[in-house]
Amino acid sequence: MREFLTGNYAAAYGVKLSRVEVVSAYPITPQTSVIEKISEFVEKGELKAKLIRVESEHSAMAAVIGAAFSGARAYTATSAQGLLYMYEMIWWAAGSRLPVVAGIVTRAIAPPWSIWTDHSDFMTLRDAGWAMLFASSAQEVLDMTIQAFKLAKELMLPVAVGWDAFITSHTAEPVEVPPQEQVDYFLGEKKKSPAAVDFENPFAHGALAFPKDYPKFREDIHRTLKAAGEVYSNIERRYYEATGRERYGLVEEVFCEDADAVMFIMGAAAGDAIHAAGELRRKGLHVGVARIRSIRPFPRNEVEKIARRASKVIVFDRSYSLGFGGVLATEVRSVLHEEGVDTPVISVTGGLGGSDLSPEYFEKIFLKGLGV
Amino acid sequence: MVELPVARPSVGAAGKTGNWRLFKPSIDYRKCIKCLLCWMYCPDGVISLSGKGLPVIDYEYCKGCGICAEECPVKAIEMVKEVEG
Amino acid sequence: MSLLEQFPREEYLLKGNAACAGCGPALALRYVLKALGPRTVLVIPASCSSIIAGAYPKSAFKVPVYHIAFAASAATASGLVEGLEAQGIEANVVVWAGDGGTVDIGLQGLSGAAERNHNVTYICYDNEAYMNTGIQRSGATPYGAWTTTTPLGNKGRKKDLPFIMAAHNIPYVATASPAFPKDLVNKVAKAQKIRGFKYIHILAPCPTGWRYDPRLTVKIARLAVMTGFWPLLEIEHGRLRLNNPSTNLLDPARRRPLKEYLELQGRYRHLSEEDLKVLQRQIDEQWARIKAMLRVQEELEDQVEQGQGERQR
Amino acid sequence: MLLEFRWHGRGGQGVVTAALLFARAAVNKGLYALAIPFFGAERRGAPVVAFNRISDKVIRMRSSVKRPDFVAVLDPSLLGLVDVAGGLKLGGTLIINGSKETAEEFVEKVGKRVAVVDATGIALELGLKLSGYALANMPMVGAVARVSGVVDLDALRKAVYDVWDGRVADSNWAGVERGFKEVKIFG
Repeated sequence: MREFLTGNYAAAYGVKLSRVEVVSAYPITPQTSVIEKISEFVEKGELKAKLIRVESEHSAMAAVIGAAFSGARAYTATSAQGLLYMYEMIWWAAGSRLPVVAGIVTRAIAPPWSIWTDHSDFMTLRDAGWAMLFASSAQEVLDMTIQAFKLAKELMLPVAVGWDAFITSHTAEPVEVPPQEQVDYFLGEKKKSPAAVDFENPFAHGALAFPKDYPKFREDIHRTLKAAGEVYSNIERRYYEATGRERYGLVEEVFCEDADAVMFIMGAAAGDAIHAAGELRRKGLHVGVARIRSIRPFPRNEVEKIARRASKVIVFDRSYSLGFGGVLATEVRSVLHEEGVDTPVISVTGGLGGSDLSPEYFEKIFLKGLGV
Repeated sequence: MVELPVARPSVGAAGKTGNWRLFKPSIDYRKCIKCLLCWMYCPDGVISLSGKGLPVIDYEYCKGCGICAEECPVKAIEMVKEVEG
Repeated sequence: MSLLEQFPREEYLLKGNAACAGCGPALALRYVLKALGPRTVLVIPASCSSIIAGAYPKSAFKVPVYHIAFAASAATASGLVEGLEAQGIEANVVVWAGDGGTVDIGLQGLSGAAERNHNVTYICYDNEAYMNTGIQRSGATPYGAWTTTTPLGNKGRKKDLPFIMAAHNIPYVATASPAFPKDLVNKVAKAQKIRGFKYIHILAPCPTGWRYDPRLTVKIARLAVMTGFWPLLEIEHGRLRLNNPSTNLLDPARRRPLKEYLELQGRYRHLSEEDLKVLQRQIDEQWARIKAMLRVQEELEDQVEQGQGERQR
Repeated sequence: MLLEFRWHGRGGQGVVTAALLFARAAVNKGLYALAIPFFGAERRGAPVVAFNRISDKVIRMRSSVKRPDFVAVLDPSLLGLVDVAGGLKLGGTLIINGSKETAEEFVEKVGKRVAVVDATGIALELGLKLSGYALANMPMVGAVARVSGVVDLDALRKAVYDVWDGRVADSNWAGVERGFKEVKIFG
């Protein structure tokens, strides 16, 4: 069914269709309308979930962890300060191998206060053992949220689905909402999680591990996430088979095949970059956009392949590793170095704190990158 | 297979804790009135009951805290020094 | 009733665990688990009990346990109980947390969970300092007590968490002591039957941190009650009641001299006469407050009764 | 085809609702539409904007609209405060909640095509009010639809009844319909 939804409402529809059993959250702009819509679904009886209106984000993630330990399908959403406040629990969820899903409506980190988008908050998840997907439209928020529950279960790891504050979260657009039966078919029968509480064969989850035992748990998460690209691709394929929705892969490539300069970019601004690339192509310039949809697993193969074909790589970051540089650029460079690809990489950081990124802006970057 | 950080219930999760002991509780069964207070107050649950209802101490795990001796109403339990070797 | 009838033989805290010899919290937990039985899941934040549990791959608990970060136990239990309910699984969800994890870092989450009234029993085992990290002062450390961060004696006053929890209007609040196992087990069993958020606070002596011979754990726990330092009480649906033997201690003359309790513990060794008076005054105030509360409660109940009588006429 | 719209109003006047409703109507016509609110920390009364992009193809551009084809002004008091004509395309139209005089004055000043509708008057007549504000947004949606020619009355009607029901839907629909019918173009 075609609905007209904001990104946040699309997330709520994704949660509803995934038959989530426990939702726990604390309000923060711009995440709030995700939870408001879910509350509406729950109160109207359209979603049979327990909604825990906690007193902090730390508790929101803790409650979701508890719910996942009970074996229930659990969801939360947050932004910026909220994500930072739940950070301790973020690691706990991954270390416990609990398949929770969190929506991250990206927002700049204070101070100074900002409620607008950038990706600094989302990027703090990189080292924490989470799978990290990023959407660029309301449609994708819905699709990815549903896919995330499957991915979480298959990896036995938490999954974050990110999307930009306001630009995606509050922008409304036509969204294809798949019928419940299709989503049910896609997600399949709920099986008992091996990490869930067991009264017949009790175990203690997360007990002290001495140095001889600790590393194997971390190594297993590392291994699992590194190999997760194929898992996600399979999930996307199965989602396509179930619903007929589009497939993009870990990187969506637009005009990349014959591009001299390719821009790697993540999030809603990719739309403006694609528009800019289209305009430049009309003027005879060969530029392309590679929209990164997954940070963990990092699309190593795709990045390598795309960069090898191009003569110039531009990496656009909406966040910094402060004192070092663009986060995505660092990862792209690292992959290219490891794979022996010597295409020059230009790092550009912009759009911080919601500063507007127009097609004109991206045209300039492309031209600079091409040396025109 | 997921490497889950889960630990299974086991006696001796911290090893044979009997070797922590400096003093060892010794029950004088002639004095014992089977009140079971020693069993009740043992923090380690190392006292079990024999078929005759007498308290029996599991020295493999008794840490020798002496609560049983302290709480025994008829002073039937004595703490004796562990002999070396 | 014989002891064996009251205390099931089954041990759920397994021997050979990593508790110190004479551990008050371990003793209390042994009772708690006997009262609750196997269909119980413990949520344990950072605390001595994370260590008592032993190390991977072995666990000293014969029930399921979720080890969680310091501040997160109440919220984790909230999610756990709601998740179980959502799936139609019945079990006792119990938080087993130390005083630091309860009165300090966990208080925000605890308050939230209590206000939401999840069907959880939260038990604080209070050994009056951060014992696991090596005896640092907590909000539950009493006045005058030595800790490694109050080398000259604590100047603060023990935070009165049972009454703070009672102010949340949860269905059940109780205090308990491992020296009175029957009372403790009864309270846990009662809490188990009440739906909603239950809070039980157990004063659990720690030989390592309180500086005493481990054989004295029960004796000291008993003296804490008999001197009036630690009143045994319960607040059921808002109604306060003292439990034996504290029932008799409203009369100061029936209380044992505080000194008997303090002099057994190295952490009070340096206490001056002046300090002793301060501590005694705090205890007297505590009892005066309990007395006043009981009186007001009775008056209110009379008024309500009369009011109902009048309406009936 | 890509048409871009900018809506001006004050916090609480339903600018975002107008953009949402208009986009829904466009979707009902089989078009692709985005309703983009520019969210600030705005409070009631502060000047606010929202945008629409409407096309026959999927639109991926999500930045704020800088070169609108149409600008709607929900509150005439903003005319002197905000550069409502800023970036308006050559041949673009301003649709203003106001009188014939306002329009004539404005045509002279900005040299653009201007349309007016007495949206506040219509709203008050129909009792369209929320928390003390006359909701000029409904007649304005009708007016913008008519002037832009993007959506017809059927598409608008469906949009209104998809979002609201009962009496609220009826009176909102009456507002939209009257705005559609009463808007006049000058210059």
